[in-house]
Amino acid sequence: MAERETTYVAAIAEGAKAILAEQENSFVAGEDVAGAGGVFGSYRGLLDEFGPRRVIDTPISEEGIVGLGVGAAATGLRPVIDIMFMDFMGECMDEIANQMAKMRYMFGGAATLPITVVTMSGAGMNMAAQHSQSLEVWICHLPGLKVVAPSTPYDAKGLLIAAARDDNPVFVVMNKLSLRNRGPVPETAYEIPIGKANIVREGADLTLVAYSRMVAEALAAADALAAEGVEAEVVDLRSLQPLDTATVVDSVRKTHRAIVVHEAVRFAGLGGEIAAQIQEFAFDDLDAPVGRVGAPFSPVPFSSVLEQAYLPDTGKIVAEARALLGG
Amino acid sequence: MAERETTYVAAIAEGAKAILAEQENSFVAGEDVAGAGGVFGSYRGLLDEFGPRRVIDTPISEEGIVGLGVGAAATGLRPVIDIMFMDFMGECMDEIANQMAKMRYMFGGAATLPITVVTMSGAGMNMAAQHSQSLEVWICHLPGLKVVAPSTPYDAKGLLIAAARDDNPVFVVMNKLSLRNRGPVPETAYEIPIGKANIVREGADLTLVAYSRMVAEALAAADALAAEGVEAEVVDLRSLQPLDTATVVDSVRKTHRAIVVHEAVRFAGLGGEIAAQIQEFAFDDLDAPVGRVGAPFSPVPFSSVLEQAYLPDTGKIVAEARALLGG
Amino acid sequence: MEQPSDDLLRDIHRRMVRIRVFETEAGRMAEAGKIPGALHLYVGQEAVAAGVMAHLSDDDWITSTHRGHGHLIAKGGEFDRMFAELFGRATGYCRGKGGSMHISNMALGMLGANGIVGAGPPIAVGAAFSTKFRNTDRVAVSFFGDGASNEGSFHEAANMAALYKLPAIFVCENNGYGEYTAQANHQAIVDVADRAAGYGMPGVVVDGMDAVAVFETAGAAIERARKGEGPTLLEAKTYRFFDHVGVRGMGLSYRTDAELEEWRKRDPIHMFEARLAELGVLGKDQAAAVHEQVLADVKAGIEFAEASPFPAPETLLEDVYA
Amino acid sequence: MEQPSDDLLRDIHRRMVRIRVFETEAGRMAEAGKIPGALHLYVGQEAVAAGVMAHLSDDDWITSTHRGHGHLIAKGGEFDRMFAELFGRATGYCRGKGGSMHISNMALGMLGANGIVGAGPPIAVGAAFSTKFRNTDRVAVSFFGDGASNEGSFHEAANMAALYKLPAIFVCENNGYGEYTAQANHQAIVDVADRAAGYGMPGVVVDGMDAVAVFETAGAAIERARKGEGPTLLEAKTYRFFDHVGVRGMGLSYRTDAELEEWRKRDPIHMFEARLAELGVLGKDQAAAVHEQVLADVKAGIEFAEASPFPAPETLLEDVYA
Ligand SMILES: Cc1ncc(C[n+]2csc(CCOP(=O)(O)OP(=O)(O)O)c2C)c(N)n1
Ligand SMILES: Cc1ncc(C[n+]2csc(CCOP(=O)(O)OP(=O)(O)O)c2C)c(N)n1
Ligand SMILES: [Mg+2]
Ligand SMILES: [Mg+2]
Repeated sequence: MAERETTYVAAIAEGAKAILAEQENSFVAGEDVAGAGGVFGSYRGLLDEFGPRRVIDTPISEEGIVGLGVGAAATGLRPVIDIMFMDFMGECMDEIANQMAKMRYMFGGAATLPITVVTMSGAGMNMAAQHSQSLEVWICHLPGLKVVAPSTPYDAKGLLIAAARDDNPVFVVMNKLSLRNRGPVPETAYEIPIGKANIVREGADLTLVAYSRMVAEALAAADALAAEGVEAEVVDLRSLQPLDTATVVDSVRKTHRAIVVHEAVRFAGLGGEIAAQIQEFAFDDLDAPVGRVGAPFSPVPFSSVLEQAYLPDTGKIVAEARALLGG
Repeated sequence: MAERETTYVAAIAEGAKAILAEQENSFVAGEDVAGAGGVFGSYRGLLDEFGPRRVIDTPISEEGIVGLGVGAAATGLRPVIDIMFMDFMGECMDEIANQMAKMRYMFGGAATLPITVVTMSGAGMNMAAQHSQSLEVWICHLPGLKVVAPSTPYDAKGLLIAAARDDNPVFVVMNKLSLRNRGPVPETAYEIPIGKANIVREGADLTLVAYSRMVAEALAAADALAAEGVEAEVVDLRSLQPLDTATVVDSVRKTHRAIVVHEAVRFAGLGGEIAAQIQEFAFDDLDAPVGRVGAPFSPVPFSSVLEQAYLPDTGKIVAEARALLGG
Repeated sequence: MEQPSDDLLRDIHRRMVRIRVFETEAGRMAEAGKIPGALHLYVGQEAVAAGVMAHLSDDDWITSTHRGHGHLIAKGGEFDRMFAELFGRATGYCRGKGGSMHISNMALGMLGANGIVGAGPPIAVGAAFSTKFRNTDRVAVSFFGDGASNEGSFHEAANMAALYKLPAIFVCENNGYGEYTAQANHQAIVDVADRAAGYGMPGVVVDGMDAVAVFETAGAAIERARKGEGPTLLEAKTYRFFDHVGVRGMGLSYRTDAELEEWRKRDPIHMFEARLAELGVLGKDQAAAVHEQVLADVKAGIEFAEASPFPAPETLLEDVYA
Repeated sequence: MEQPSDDLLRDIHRRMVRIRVFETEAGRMAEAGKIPGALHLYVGQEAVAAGVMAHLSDDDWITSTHRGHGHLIAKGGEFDRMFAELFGRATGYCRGKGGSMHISNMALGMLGANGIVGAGPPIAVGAAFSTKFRNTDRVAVSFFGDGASNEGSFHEAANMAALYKLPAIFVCENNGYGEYTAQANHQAIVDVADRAAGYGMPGVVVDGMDAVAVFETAGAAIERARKGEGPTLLEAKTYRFFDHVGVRGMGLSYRTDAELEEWRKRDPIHMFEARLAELGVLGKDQAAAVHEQVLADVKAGIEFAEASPFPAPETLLEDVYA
C-alpha cells in the first residue's frame, strides 16, 4: 500500500489536532488561529472540532499572548502558543527569555512549564525584512528552552507532538516555504524524539549538517556532488536545543569534512556553535576546516533577484563543498 | 606626570558629557538618567550641565524609549539611549531588530540612524537571572547594528564617543561589575575605532580572545600560565560587530592555539562564531582545537556559591588552557 | 476651525482618487502575478489618509502600517517609483529592497510602511520629539489600526507623547478588523478613542468615510499639536473594501456580504463626490476627468515600473550601513 | 459587600505586622551585608497586600513585582524559608537560585516576585485563564506599580483580561514613584485607574494606607471576578517609607522630607491599630503582643536561615529543565 502523504501545513494541523485530542488541558492560542484556522492554515478545522474553549483567537498582543501561555502553563495547563512569524518574537522576547525560559530555575524547580510555541521562519516569499527571518539563535542561547526545526511534513507533525508532550517550553520553528511540500505522514499520533538528529543520506566524503528547509537544499547538493563522485552524508539536526552533537561528530569522524548549513544569517548564527563543536570533538579527524553556509550580513531584501542572491541554496552548498574538497 | 585615572563609570559619564558637548543634536534618554544621573551613575551631573532638553527621564517603557530613539535619529537627531540592564532588551527587541537595524536597508539607504544604545551586561552582583545576562549574541546577529564591549575605563569612554560619532546604530555594552575599576582616562574627547581589536598582552604559545570583563580574567589567566612557562597572548576584541577577524587570526597563526572567552552562555554564544572563524582561517596553523570558555547552560543563579560556580573566571580559563596544551 | 476652501476640497478629492485607482490597479497587478509578496490594500479608507494629509507638508512626518500605500500617496508619493518598488525594481523608492510593506520616502516625510503591527507609534513619537527638540512647529502623525491599538507599543508611545506634550497625532483607522478577527473579538471596547483619557490626551471619534469630517477633526488635532498643546488620539471609523491581504484574500468568510454592502453604500469617494457636486465645487464630469487623468498616471506608473531594471545582485549588501 | 469580622480585622493586622517586621529586619540584614543583591522593601505599602490577600486562598494566584516580599508574606509565606532565600541558602523557597527578586511559592499560589517591571500582568492573565478554563471560581491578582503601568505588557494583559472576561484583578500600587522618577514625570495622568475604561473594565481608586478600604474594594473586585463578571483595575494610593532599593538607597534626594513625613503620619499600621483599638477589636497591648510575637518569629526565621547550608555547587545545573 502506498504511504499516506500530506503537506507540511496539513501535518502541522494534524499534530495540533492530535495534541488537543490527547491532552484535555491543552489549548491553542494565537492571532487568527481559531476563526481563520491560522493565516497559514496550520490550525484549520480545529475550532469546529474543539470549540472556542480550546482554540482561541487573541488580540495582536504578542507579549500578552506568550505571558498568557506562561501563566497558564505554570498553573497546570498545556498551552500551544502560536507566534505567526518568528520575526514577531521581538515583541515578546521578555516573556520568552526572562519568564518562560527562567521561571522554573528561578523558583528552584517548583514551577513546570509544559508550553509549546509554534512559529514560522524563513524567506523566499518576497515578504521582505520583517517577515522572513530565521532568528533561532536567540532562543537556542537561552537555557530552559528547547528548540526543534522540522524539515519535512513527517517531522513537522512528530516534533510538534513531541514538543507538546514535553514538560518544558519547546519552540517548534516551522518553515513557511515548506508549507506545501508533500511527504509521508502517518495518521497516528507519533512522536519524534527531541534531541536526536536524523541521518537522511549516508556518505563517506563529507558531512552536510542542516536543518529546516536547508535539509532539502543539502540533499540536492549531495545529489549534485554525487555526480562529481563525492558522497556527502546529510544530517538533519531536527533538534537545535538540545543538539545531537554525538551524531554530528560521529559522522564527521567518518567523513573528515563538514559543512554546516542554515538559512539564518551566517554571522553569530547557530552554525558557529556547531562548527565550533565539530572542531572541538573531531579535531584530529578533520581534513579541512569546517565550512559554513548561511545568509550574508544584510536584512532580507524584497525583490526576487536580491532575495535569491541572499538565500543559501544548493549552488552555494556545492560551491562551499568544492572549495573544501579542492582546498 | 602620572596618568590621570578614573573609574569605569566615571569614564562613561565623561564620554556622555563629551558627546553632548560636541554634538548639539545629541541627547540622552532613558529611565532615571536625568534626575538620578543613571542608577549606576553613568550620567551623573549631565542634567545640571545640559538641562532637561538634552537629558531626559523616560517612563518605564523600553519599546517606547527605543522607538523614540529610532524616530528621532531618522529625523535628524543623534540619540544616546540608555537601556538600564541588557536583560531588558527583551522588552524592546522589535524596535531594535526590526526597526533600528533594518530601517536603512528597507528604505534602500534613504534613512540614516546615528543612534547609540548604552546598556549594562554581566553577573557577579547577586542580581539573579533577570539582571545579570550577557545577551550580545542577539544583537551581533543583526545586520545593520554595530556592537562594542569595553573592558577598561579608557575603552568605555573612547568607544562610547566613537559610537556616538558613528552614523549607524551602535550598541555599547558596558559591564556592571567593572563600574568601580580604575584606569587611565585622558580628559580629551578621544575615540577608539570601532572594528579594531587590541592586543593587550603579547605571547607566543596561546591566544586568549576575550572582551568586556573577561579580558581581565584572561590577563590574570595569562599571568598564571606564565608562571607555568606558557606565554599567552591576550586579544581584547573591543568591537564584536564588526569583528576584527584579521587581528585574531594573525595572533593564532603565531601561537597555534586559541581559547575564546566570554561571560555569556557558551552554547550559541558569540564564541562559537569566533571559534568557527579561527578554524576557518587558521586551520593549518592550529595545533589543537579552538577552546571556549563561557557560562554553563543555566540561567544566572542568585546565591553567591552558585553564581561563582557559574561565572567563567581565571581558573576556568587556566584549566581550559592546560587541557589544550596538554592534549 | 479651518473650513476647507474649494481648492482644498478638490485637492482632497484628488488624493482620494489617486489612492483608489492606484490600489485597484495594484490589486490587479498582484492577481496577475506581477507583484510578489504580501499586498495590503487601502481601498475604502481613502478619506482618512486624504483628510489628514491635506494638513501636512513634506516637513511633517508620518508613520504608517502594513497598509501603507494610501498614506504615501496622500503624502505626495509618485506612482512610478511606488509601482517600481512593488514590482521589486531598482528604480523603486527603496531600490527594490522594501516592497509594499516598507515603502517609504524620507523626502516626503514618510517614515515607512511597516510590517510590524504597532511599530509605528513609538517611531512617530521620536519624530515628534525631534521637531520639538529643534523648535519647529512640525508634527508627526502615526497611523495604525484597531488591531494595533492592542499592542503594548501603542500604549508606551501614547503615554510618552502625552507626558512630553509632543506634537504627535495618533490616528487609529478602525476598520473593524485585525486580519480576520472582528473588533469585538480583540477588545472589549467600542471606541479606541476611549483609551485617550488613560494617557491624559483628548480622544476624538470621527466618521472615517467622511473626508470633510476627517479633515476638520484632524485639523483641530494638528493645530493643537503645532501650538505645543500636545497629542490627540483620533479614531476614524472606516472599512476596507478588499480583503485583509490582496483583493480577495484567502477566501475566508469572516465578514458578511450584507455588512460589506452596507459599508460600500458609504463609499468615501462616492459620498464626497456627491457632496462636491451639490456644493458646485466639482461636477460629475469634472470628477470623471480626475479619475481618468489619475488612471492614465497609474498606467504610466506601471509602464515605468515594468520598463525598470531589477536591482543588480551586487546591490544586495549595500545600504546595510551608512 | 462583605464587612470584615473582628477575626478578619485581626488577621489583616497580623499580615501587615508580619510584613513590616520582616521587611525592617531584612533591611537591617542587608545593611549588615548579610543579604546580597538588590532588596526592594515593602514598608509603607502593607495595607495593600494585607487587604487584598485576606480574600484569597492558596488556590488563588498572584503575580508580584521586584517589591515582592510583602505579597508573599501576606499570601502565607514562612519567614524561615523566605530569609533562607534572601540569604542565598539551599533551604530557601527557590533553593537559593531566585533571591529577593524571584522569591515565590507555587503551593501558596504565589507566582513569583519578578525582576522585570510589568512582566507580571500577562502571567496573571494566564493564571486567570487557567482557573476559568478549569471552571473553578479561583482568581488571579496581579500587583504592579505606577511605573509598571507604562509598560506595554500591562496594556496587553488588561485588554486580554477584559476581552475574555477573565477572573483577574489588576492592583496598581501607586506609590508615586518609579525608582527616582515621580509619577508626574512618567505619566500625564493622576489616576492610573483612569486607564480601565480603555479596556472596558471598572477602575477604582482606593486609599492604600487604609487596610479596611483596600479590603472592601478588593473584595468587590474579587467577588465580581469569581462570579465571572470579569476583571477590575484597582489603584491603591500608597507610599514606600524606605528608598527604592534597600533602606537608605543611593542617597538621592528625589523626595522631600516633608512629603515623607506627611505620608508617615498616615502609616497604615498605626492608623489601623488606632481604629482597631477604637473598635475594641485589638487593644494597644494586644497589638504590641502581635509585634513582639512576630519579631520573635522573624528572629527565628533569621536563625534558621543563618544555620542553613549554602546550595551545593553541583545544584547549579539542576532545575533548568523538568
Ligand atoms: C507584531 C505583529 N503581529 C502580527 C502581525 C500580523 N498582522 C499583519 S496585519 C495584522 C492585522 C492588523 O490589524 P489592524 O491593526 O486593525 O490593521 P488593518 O489590517 O485592519 O489595517 C496582523 C495581525 C504583524 N504584522 N506584526
Ligand atoms: C523592564 C524593566 N525596566 C526597568 C527596570 C528597572 N526598575 C526596577 S524597579 C523600577 C521602578 C518600578 O516602579 P513601580 O512600577 O512604580 O514600582 P515601585 O518600585 O514603585 O514599587 C525600575 C525602573 C526593570 N526591573 N525592568
Ligand atoms: Mg483593522
Ligand atoms: Mg511606584
